[in-house]
Amino acid sequence: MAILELMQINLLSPMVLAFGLGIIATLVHSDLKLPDELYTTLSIYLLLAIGLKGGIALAQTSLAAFWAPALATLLLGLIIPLVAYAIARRIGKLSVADAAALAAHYGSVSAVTFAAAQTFLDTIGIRYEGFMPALVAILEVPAIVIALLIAQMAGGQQGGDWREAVRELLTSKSILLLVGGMVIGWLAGPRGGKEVAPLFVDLFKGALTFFLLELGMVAARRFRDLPTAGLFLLGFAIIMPIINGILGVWFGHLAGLSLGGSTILGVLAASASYIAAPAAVRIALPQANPGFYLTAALGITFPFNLALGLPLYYTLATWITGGA
Amino acid sequence: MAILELMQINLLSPMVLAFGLGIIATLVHSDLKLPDELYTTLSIYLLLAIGLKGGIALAQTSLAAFWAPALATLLLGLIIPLVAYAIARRIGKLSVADAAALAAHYGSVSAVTFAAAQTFLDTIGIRYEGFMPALVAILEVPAIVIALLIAQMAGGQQGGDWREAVRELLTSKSILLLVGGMVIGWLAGPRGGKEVAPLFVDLFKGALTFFLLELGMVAARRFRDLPTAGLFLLGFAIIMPIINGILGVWFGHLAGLSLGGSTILGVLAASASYIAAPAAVRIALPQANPGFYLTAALGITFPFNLALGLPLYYTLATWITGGA
Amino acid sequence: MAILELMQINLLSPMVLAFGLGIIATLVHSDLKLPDELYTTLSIYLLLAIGLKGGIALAQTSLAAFWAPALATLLLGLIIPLVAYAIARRIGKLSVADAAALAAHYGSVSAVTFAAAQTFLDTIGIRYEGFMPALVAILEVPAIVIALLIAQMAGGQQGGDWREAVRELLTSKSILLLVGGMVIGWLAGPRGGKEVAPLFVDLFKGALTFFLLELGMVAARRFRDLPTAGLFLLGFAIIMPIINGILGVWFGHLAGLSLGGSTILGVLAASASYIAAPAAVRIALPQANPGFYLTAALGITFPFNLALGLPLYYTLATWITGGA
Amino acid sequence: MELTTVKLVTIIAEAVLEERLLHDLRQLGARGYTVGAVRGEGTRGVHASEWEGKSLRIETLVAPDVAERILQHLAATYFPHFAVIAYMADVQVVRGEKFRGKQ
Amino acid sequence: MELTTVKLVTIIAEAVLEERLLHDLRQLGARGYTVGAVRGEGTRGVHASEWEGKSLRIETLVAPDVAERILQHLAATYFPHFAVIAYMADVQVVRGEKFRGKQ
Amino acid sequence: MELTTVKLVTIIAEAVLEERLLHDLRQLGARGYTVGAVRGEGTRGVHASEWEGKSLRIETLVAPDVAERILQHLAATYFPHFAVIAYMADVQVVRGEKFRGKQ
Ligand SMILES: Nc1ncnc2c1ncn2[C@@H]1O[C@H](COP(=O)(O)O)[C@@H](O)[C@H]1O
Ligand SMILES: Nc1ncnc2c1ncn2[C@@H]1O[C@H](COP(=O)(O)O)[C@@H](O)[C@H]1O
Ligand SMILES: Nc1ncnc2c1ncn2[C@@H]1O[C@H](COP(=O)(O)O)[C@@H](O)[C@H]1O
Ligand code: NA
Ligand code: NA
Ligand code: NA
Repeated sequence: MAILELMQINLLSPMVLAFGLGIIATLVHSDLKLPDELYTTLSIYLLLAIGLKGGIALAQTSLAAFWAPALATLLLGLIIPLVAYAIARRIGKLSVADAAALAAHYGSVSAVTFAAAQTFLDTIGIRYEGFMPALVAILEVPAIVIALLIAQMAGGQQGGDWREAVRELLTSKSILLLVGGMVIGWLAGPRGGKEVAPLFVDLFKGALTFFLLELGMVAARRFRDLPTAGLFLLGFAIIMPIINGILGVWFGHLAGLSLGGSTILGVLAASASYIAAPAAVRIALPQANPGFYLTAALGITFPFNLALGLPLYYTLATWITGGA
Repeated sequence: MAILELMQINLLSPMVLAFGLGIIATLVHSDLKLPDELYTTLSIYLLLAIGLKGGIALAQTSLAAFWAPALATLLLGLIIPLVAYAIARRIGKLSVADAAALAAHYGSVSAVTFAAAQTFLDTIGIRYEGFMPALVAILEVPAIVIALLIAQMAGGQQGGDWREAVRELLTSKSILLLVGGMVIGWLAGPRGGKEVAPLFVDLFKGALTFFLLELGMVAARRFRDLPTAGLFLLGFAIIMPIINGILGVWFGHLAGLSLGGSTILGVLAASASYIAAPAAVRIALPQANPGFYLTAALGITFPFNLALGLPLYYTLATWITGGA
Repeated sequence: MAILELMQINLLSPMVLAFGLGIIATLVHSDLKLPDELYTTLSIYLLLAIGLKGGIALAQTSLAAFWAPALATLLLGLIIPLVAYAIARRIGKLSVADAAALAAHYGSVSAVTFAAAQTFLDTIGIRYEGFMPALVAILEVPAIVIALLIAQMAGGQQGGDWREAVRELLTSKSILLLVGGMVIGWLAGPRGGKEVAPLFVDLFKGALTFFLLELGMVAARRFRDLPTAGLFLLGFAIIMPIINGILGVWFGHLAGLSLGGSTILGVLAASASYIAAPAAVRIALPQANPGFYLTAALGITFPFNLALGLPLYYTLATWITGGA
Repeated sequence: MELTTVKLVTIIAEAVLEERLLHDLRQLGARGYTVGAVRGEGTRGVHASEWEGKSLRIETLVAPDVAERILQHLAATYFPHFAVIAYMADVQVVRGEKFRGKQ
Repeated sequence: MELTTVKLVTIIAEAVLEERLLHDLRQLGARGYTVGAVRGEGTRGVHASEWEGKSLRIETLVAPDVAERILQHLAATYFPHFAVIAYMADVQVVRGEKFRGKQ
Repeated sequence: MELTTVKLVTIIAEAVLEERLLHDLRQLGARGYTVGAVRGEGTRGVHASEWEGKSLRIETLVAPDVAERILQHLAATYFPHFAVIAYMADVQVVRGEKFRGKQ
């Protein structure tokens, strides 16, 4: 399929349209407001469902093919924050704390972008490896730790507590639910999985749509900070994901992933964390400006990846992998 | 089917029974209490689901047949508040503000009553036009604006801000979700719709049942104000919907709607708003007594329509349309 | 099947694994926290769904076979609190209030344990009578009343109000939803039931899994009180359910229940209430130590029954009923 | 603008007590109340509310004598066995009669 | 440590008023606010918020003159038709200028 | 009835700080606390809590010296980089020793 057709399929999917509706709701100052508890519930559900499905798939997969992609993912988690930090410091002239904060966000990963990528590939009928959720878990933490270490070494940390931040990272709800869900899925296997499939599989796309409605509203609230963010941040939040996406697809291909798997690793690399990273950065780098990293990750990169990135990284993957 | 049989089918549906259970829970002072956030979540879900289903249906329908019913609905939105206001002032001797408040509520529409009507027709196997949710959106706002204008002209508005109220109406969550859902459904079409159907279609009746449990509790809390409401309000809250229901069925028939479609337009006309109207009236007509309009709309008319109105308007529609 | 195989099936079910994940989340001090509103919503959903399914089953069952199991259940509700109280006073040397509080909890019943038992039997393909939810309702209240009466007579009640507690018990949300759901299911019958089945039947196991995640976290928070609870409580919380489980299976067999039905009555007898009983005891016996009865019921007995009790009582039932 | 000083009594209590506390407040002369949901920890160990939802934070504006009566009643009735604390402070309101009048 | 006394104004109001109240507070000189969700009962009967979610509990730390202006404005604008009450009290803060400075 | 005056310290803080603040309070001598969920706006711009759930409203009843120590500690540790405000006031309680005793 041509990229324009892919774009159209993606933009007209219920989940992207719901995200758009959320943006509109905020722009017209609607009184629509999803309860915080619904947001929390949906995010717990999505993480657990991603993990469960991955675990069930793992139970049916040979793990021989797993080590190379796992290593590739780990490497991405080390390289991306270094690149992102260097760009933010050199080109963006940001403070150590702000640059490290951006590095943490862009090195880590957004589980919802991952879910959207799965849904997109399902829609266009492209298969991918069952162990991809394990890669989400692998990519989530290292980049954040690297970024905090950079800040520590560069002296950008005052008042923060990076050990505490790392401890909280490893027990954070996204890791716990993702890894926990995978273990449950793996142990319960297809039979146990079938019992909970009506909730965790059948409803997944609908729940994602609902969640994106809320995320559209959250992202749009970030828009009002765009004017003060400056041109560098705008460029960074669009070009960085593209660079990372190419890196991810390429590493995935080298590690033997399929077309679908390479696309997803590209999406993972391109995505910016907005759950684990903000919490960790707030604790370890309190002097970094949240208006900065949240606006970039949630206000620019997330909508970009969701609307344009998915078909883009897939198209890149067809080129790089030769369509295999 | 005879009306008694229809009544029985309706009264023994899970949704009406759940409403009854909610009433009982309140009357026996049970500690059952649904979280506010669940109520909010369910109402967002129902509005979005109604819109989505309507939009998907629209995508498959010719719009040629749409303009006449749309016009008929708009006319209902102009006529009903005038009639309701006149009755409330002349016969009920209510103050300008209270009469205008009632006019706003009975001219507008209850989305849940609409959903119950769809479910009822589905159960007895009667088909209706796919664009009915669009009529819900068309009927929701005009009557409220008319009623506020009447109050403005009759000098019943003090301290209120009707311009503000109208602006908030147009961006209110019910309009946004209904219209937004329709646009999403229309753009995503049947293919996109199928992806989210397990959440937005399959669960609809169950969610409606859950919601009616809560609404039964809310309605029953209004019962304690019945003694102070007076005979006029009791009569108004039962006779006004019947008049409006006949008007709605008749207009629907004239506009070329099917038996099912005419029934639903009758139900829409008969129903009284309890989401959009109370919020707008509270802002624009603060001196109107909420104990009055909420008791009428939620404590009397809603239960009446749900339990007896649905089969009644359907039977009326078989007479008026000649069963076609 | 051998008991070890049954244990394995049970321990590897998604619901037991989710409970384990909840325990781990608390032990590693994860920031995972399910919203209170989700907990409330799920518990309302589960009670209503249990009732509904039971009611629909009742509508298709002859009630001739019902009176004997009902009577047996009522007898269990009278005997168990007396036994539990005597053990707690004589052997445990507990105060009147603490002993009566334990008697109330172990005489009453845990609806979630019941749901887990149903799910377990479904998984291993054992059928049970449709009216079992009615037995849950029958077993819930009497034991609590008996226990409060014992405390009243033994002078253990100071400042409490047992009449108030009993009134609140009879209108408590668990009774209301269970009995209300059964009446709805019975009146609506299989046709009405089919309409709401996607929510109340298909999603049941998934919702139970989600709920057990939360309950694992709650139970684990009770663990920190274990050291202060003492050896007696630990023994009581494991041996009492086994005694009660044997009694329940035996009574069920005598009353003519099937293998599955006897297993479930055993589970009901073995389970300890943690919704109705704590609320009633807190009001009627405020001087009883909640750290005591909550730790026993929720921190020890519930995990024990969920992980080991289900296959145990089933195995006992195969012996006692001769596998019929 | 004429300001009057009334007493603001704040009560933190476990949720099971809601109906009884509000009933007591009305009996003792309070003409209104506001309730919020909180959680907390004190010197007592576990309380029943810990796992069954939130605790209550009840505020009521009353005349000084009513405030004293409320504190006294709470101390006598609920402090021994329930997780309840209460405190009061002076606050200024515009229309004092709304809060101080007899019911 | 240097402590300054500022006024804490607390407003209980039905939820439909949120946007307008916060707008008014800013206009009258408040430089921040904190909002919680509550429910309650007073002398008025039903209010619209009763069935449509919670009421608001708004707190704002302001200079004494701003506090008086706020109470006066609320009494004039909202007390007649809306379920609104408000009260103020003295509190001590560490850095007074944050709350008292002009906007 | 014997009334004692103690200090009520109220802290509004972003949610990520919960564990640390409660730990600090206990260290500084508080023997209990009550936490509610709020949202708000101040002079600082965005804070992380804005999109990730609510902020905290922490109340603790303590002896005057403990109150001062708490305010001082918060001002030094959290005011520079975090969205935190705090204030204290006098309140009367029935049994003062519950709140004032050493831990
Ligand atoms: N010193 C305190 N400051 C604020 N709230 C307290 C304090 N002590 C107790 N509380 C509250 O009162 C409840 C019961 O306290 P206790 O009876 O001491 O366990 C706790 O859950 C807290 O919400
Ligand atoms: N005496 C009072 N103490 C505390 N809150 C009150 C009091 N009176 C009224 N309120 C609150 O203000 C709201 C409106 O009160 P009212 O206008 O009297 O109906 C109520 O819902 C309560 O939340
Ligand atoms: N003047 C004020 N009155 C009440 N709450 C305030 C005030 N200023 C700040 N806050 C609260 O403190 C939080 C942090 O404020 P700031 O650090 O000024 O952004 C806000 O989100 C508000 O909840
Ligand atoms: Na990334
Ligand atoms: Na109408
Ligand atoms: Na039992």
